[in-house]
Amino acid sequence: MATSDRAADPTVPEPAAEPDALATDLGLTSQEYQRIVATCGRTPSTAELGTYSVMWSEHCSYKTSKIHLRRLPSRGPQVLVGPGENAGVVDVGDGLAVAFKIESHNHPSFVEPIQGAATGVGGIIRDILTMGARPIALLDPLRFGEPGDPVTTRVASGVVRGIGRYGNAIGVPTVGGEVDVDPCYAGNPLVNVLCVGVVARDGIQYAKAERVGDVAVLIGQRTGRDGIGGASVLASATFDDNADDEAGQAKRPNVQVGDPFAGKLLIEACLELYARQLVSGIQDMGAAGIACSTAEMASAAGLGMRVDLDRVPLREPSMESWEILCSESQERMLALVQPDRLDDVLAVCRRWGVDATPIGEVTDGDRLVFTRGGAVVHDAPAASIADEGPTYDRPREPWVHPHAHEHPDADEPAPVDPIADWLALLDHPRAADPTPIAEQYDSAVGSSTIAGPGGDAAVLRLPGADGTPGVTLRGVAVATDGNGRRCSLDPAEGARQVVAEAARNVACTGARPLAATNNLNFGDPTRPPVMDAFATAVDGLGQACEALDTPITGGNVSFYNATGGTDIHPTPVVGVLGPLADVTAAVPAAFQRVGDAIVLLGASTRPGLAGSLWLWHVRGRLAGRLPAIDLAAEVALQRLLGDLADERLLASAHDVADGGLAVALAESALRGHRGAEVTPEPDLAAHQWLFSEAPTRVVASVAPDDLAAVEAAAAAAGVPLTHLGAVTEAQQVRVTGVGALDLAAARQRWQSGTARLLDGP
Amino acid sequence: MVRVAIDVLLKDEILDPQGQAIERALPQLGFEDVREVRVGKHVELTLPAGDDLAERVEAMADQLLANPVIESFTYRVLDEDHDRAR
Amino acid sequence: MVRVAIDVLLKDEILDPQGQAIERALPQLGFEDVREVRVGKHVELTLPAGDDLAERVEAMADQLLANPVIESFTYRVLDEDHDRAR
Amino acid sequence: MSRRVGVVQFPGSCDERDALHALALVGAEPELLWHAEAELRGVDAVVVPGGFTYGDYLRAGALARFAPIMGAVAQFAAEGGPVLGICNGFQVLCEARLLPGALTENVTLRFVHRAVDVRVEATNPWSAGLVPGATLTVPIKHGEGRYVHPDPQGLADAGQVWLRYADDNPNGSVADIAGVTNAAGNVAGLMPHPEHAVDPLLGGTDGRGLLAAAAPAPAAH
Ligand SMILES: Nc1ncnc2c1ncn2[C@@H]1O[C@H](COP(=O)(O)OP(=O)(O)O)[C@@H](O)[C@H]1O
Ligand SMILES: [Mg+2]
Repeated sequence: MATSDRAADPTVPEPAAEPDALATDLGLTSQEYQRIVATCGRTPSTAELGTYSVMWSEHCSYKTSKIHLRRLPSRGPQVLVGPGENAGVVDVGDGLAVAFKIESHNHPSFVEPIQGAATGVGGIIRDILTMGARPIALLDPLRFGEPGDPVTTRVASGVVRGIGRYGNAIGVPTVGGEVDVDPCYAGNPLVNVLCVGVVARDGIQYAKAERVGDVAVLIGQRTGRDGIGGASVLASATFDDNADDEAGQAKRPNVQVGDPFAGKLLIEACLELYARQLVSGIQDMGAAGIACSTAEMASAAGLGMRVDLDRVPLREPSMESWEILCSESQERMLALVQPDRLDDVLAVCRRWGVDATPIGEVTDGDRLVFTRGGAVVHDAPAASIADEGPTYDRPREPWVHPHAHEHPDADEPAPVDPIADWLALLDHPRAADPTPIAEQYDSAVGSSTIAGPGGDAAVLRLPGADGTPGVTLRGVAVATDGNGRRCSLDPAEGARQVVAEAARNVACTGARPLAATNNLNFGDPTRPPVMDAFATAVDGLGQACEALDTPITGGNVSFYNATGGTDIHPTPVVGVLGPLADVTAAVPAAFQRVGDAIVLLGASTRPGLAGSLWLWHVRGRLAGRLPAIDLAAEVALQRLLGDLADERLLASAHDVADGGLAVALAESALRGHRGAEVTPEPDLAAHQWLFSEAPTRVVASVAPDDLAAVEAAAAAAGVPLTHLGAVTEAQQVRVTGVGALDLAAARQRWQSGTARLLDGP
Repeated sequence: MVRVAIDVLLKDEILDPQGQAIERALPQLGFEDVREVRVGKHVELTLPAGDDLAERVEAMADQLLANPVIESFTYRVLDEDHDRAR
Repeated sequence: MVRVAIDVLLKDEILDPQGQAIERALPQLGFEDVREVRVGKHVELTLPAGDDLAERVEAMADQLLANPVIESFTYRVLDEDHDRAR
Repeated sequence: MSRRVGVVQFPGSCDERDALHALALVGAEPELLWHAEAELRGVDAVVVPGGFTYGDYLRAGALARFAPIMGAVAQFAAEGGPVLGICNGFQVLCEARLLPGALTENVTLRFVHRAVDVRVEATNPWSAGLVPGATLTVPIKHGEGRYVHPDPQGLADAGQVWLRYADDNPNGSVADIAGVTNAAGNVAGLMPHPEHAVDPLLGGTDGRGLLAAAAPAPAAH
């Protein structure tokens, strides 16, 4: 019998029993399965089916998004490493480079908020570490359901606790982020985390094999059964030995428990390995663990790899080969090491108390071979697994928001009491003081945080590549932004505005936006409108990044964000980073001195209630056509902000976004403990002036002596400047002809919004 | 009223970082050969006796004290005099 | 080898905010009349049997698992079959 | 003459670079000491920095106190050498019984990071330049900072209460205690982070006053 002969041959993997059924259970389509059979030239083994299914899953292969992501601009002289590696790296001058990337951990954070969010933090930190960089900051854009719902309270408080627990203990400060709430996220929160790292320009590491004979060393935690199937959502329910016994089947959790202590030791051990130039290639192990890291590093080099699974340290010895290959156990890295450096590598790891085990080697040819108990259990071309997976151009049908063609600017009645609306906006978590969240994070460790949570962008003074603080005045500003409601009304325009806003936040500090990363949170891509929203949002992102010269250096795609058949708002979240030559020139968002002039830089205020926070939160309406952003005007404004900051002409600068001028003025006043006296533009309804979210505007305060210089610079740059009023001693923001916002009352509302989200009503 | 102790542990297949760290540290402290250290929560509480005691305790553990996705629990009724003598 | 469970609680006179939080949350979930909730740590470990087992466990608890300034502990040898069945 | 100050690095220490940086700013010659070594290389003072030694598993500081270097720290302390434990370092020193009392979970059950005001209650080498009553603004960041002691009044009478939270007690510490010393006064521990308050760019310089034992000795006349 041919089959049993083959099974007896230890050099050929034993075919899986009932391979078609297993393939289906694993979420492979029949065409995908046929391709695997053709590639292998025989019936695949269980381990091979496991590897292919996880590596060809949406999460690992980007099979649905790939053809669209290619349209994103990703090049520029500033980009040292673009998409394709674990994180983008940009040149920030002085021989220093910065690695940064954003990633999501949405689904696990609903099931187990604390651990789900914690492991998300660990995962993105290791992507940065893989690039050779020391992780120096985290930002956490979050989306939850509306405050008050007990499920949201549990999820929101748990997620924040989890991010703090991991980020604080691993010693990486959490310096910024953002929060929004919307019913669409109640059953599917978004937990995106951006990490920034610093690396010497010539110290960047690559996830690529270099030469045949290099030893593959598994560094970090032992491999356990956790997270198996976590990568391929479809697999989790049935990917089990006793799949036929569905009812009695012990469903394995897709949630892992992170160990920030092990993560911290891994950081220090890896950085020492890099500093001593002991590794020739390194890859973190995220989704699809050993299978993914070996396949990617071999494929990137056009080489093969042979790994003995018997040498992998296991938490549970009974693990099957496919389980070892696909396990997502946290805090592990795979390093490739020249044989003569192996002892040094093992010694460094031992010193840090990190397990390190040689498990295989780089081989000639292109095969990814895994053995167990002396027999080959997996033998397939590495490239077929890592880089030649299927890609899909899924059907699209226009994404049309049912209220996108309405005209709230025309038909929404003006408020009777705009001050009451103003107060109401301040306790929406989008506008509220984030202190109850930020206070749970260590934003100070590393002694580099010039501006932490609360400003427009976080400002970091760069440490040396070895982590020593205070060695240069050079810094970077980083901000994240997303706006699901606006993107739902118009995915392309919304995405353009999200990029512009993130970059404007960076520019407000005086930094020059340099590059971007993005996390594309969308619903079920097999629904044609979702696919269309995705594709058009990608185009919008690309256009704005092109115009602003902030290439996208990396990112992440998260699909299937839906609850009970209802998709979340299309929610691209963008992170923008920009260097500052001198952090002592960084501009704060808060008003500084009584008597300073308050000006609006950028477009004068136009009607813009479509998709605004006022329309949504006060009037309960999501509707309207977004005013189109003028990207050329945006570029001019952002350049001007950098120039004015260089000349130290701005006392404060704060971006006008959610909640319009009303929220921007209130925030600068509340943070600065100063009042303001301002006069609206005459030909605009008061509530439009207050709450319009027309883009490309910044509220700045300027010392009276500097005003003429600012006016001249704005005129020369072709950026409109509107005089609004002045910073005052009185604890109120008085708007001529409208009334006054009392800052004590405002502060109370402003400080309660986030607490309500975490603590419940 | 009865006093009940509920012990919550991470499920066996889930990494227990605390247990692992303690296990690794013990030899340094002179305790050799200690294995499989797991650390969880110990909850003691007093509640009304009744036929449905088991049901109530299990519901409480399931809904509040443990997260069934990653944790499992056991419980026992304490012999007041003995077990509370600390 | 024997498996031992060590339960560590804050001493009675020390405020236990976790216990209080649980006590406050229980009525909202429909569990009335639950009192004196205390939350501590539950440690399980396997170590060699021997006449000096009690001594070794107590030393470990005293020196490491509990901080005698604020905590007290109890321990028991687990009946493997029964107690590990989770 | 500048003083050599050792900063102990344990597995899971996080604020050791911050401590080195701050100590250099106040004029010391700081160097790292490795937890697995059994000696202090002749330093003039020791700082046990903040962080999460051994992940803070079991209890903050519980596992670190067994590290080989702690024997040397204990001996140095017994000989009167100045030792400062910051946050996690304070927890380690309490667990090691070099300081009285214990630190346990905040009453809020949450990690808290914010600037607080602390009042100096007694003098010791680490705040030599400050008089009792002085108030400083210094950040705290911890989840287990609730100081517990059976006799806080006795401790105060013995002059061992070093710092108290001036108005906002962020963690439920008994008698608002934020920092204590041993009976001799040479070993001190505090939950606030003086090393995060030494640079005007990073939120003030009040922390410098709590690092006095690291500052250069006044020149002999
Ligand atoms: N939205 C996106 N925009 C640009 N690049 C992306 C995007 N999503 C993913 N990428 C890139 O695709 C590559 C693979 O991503 P991923 O599998 O998430 O990496 P990792 O496993 O290291 O987290 C990375 O280089 C990532 O930056
Ligand atoms: Mg990666």
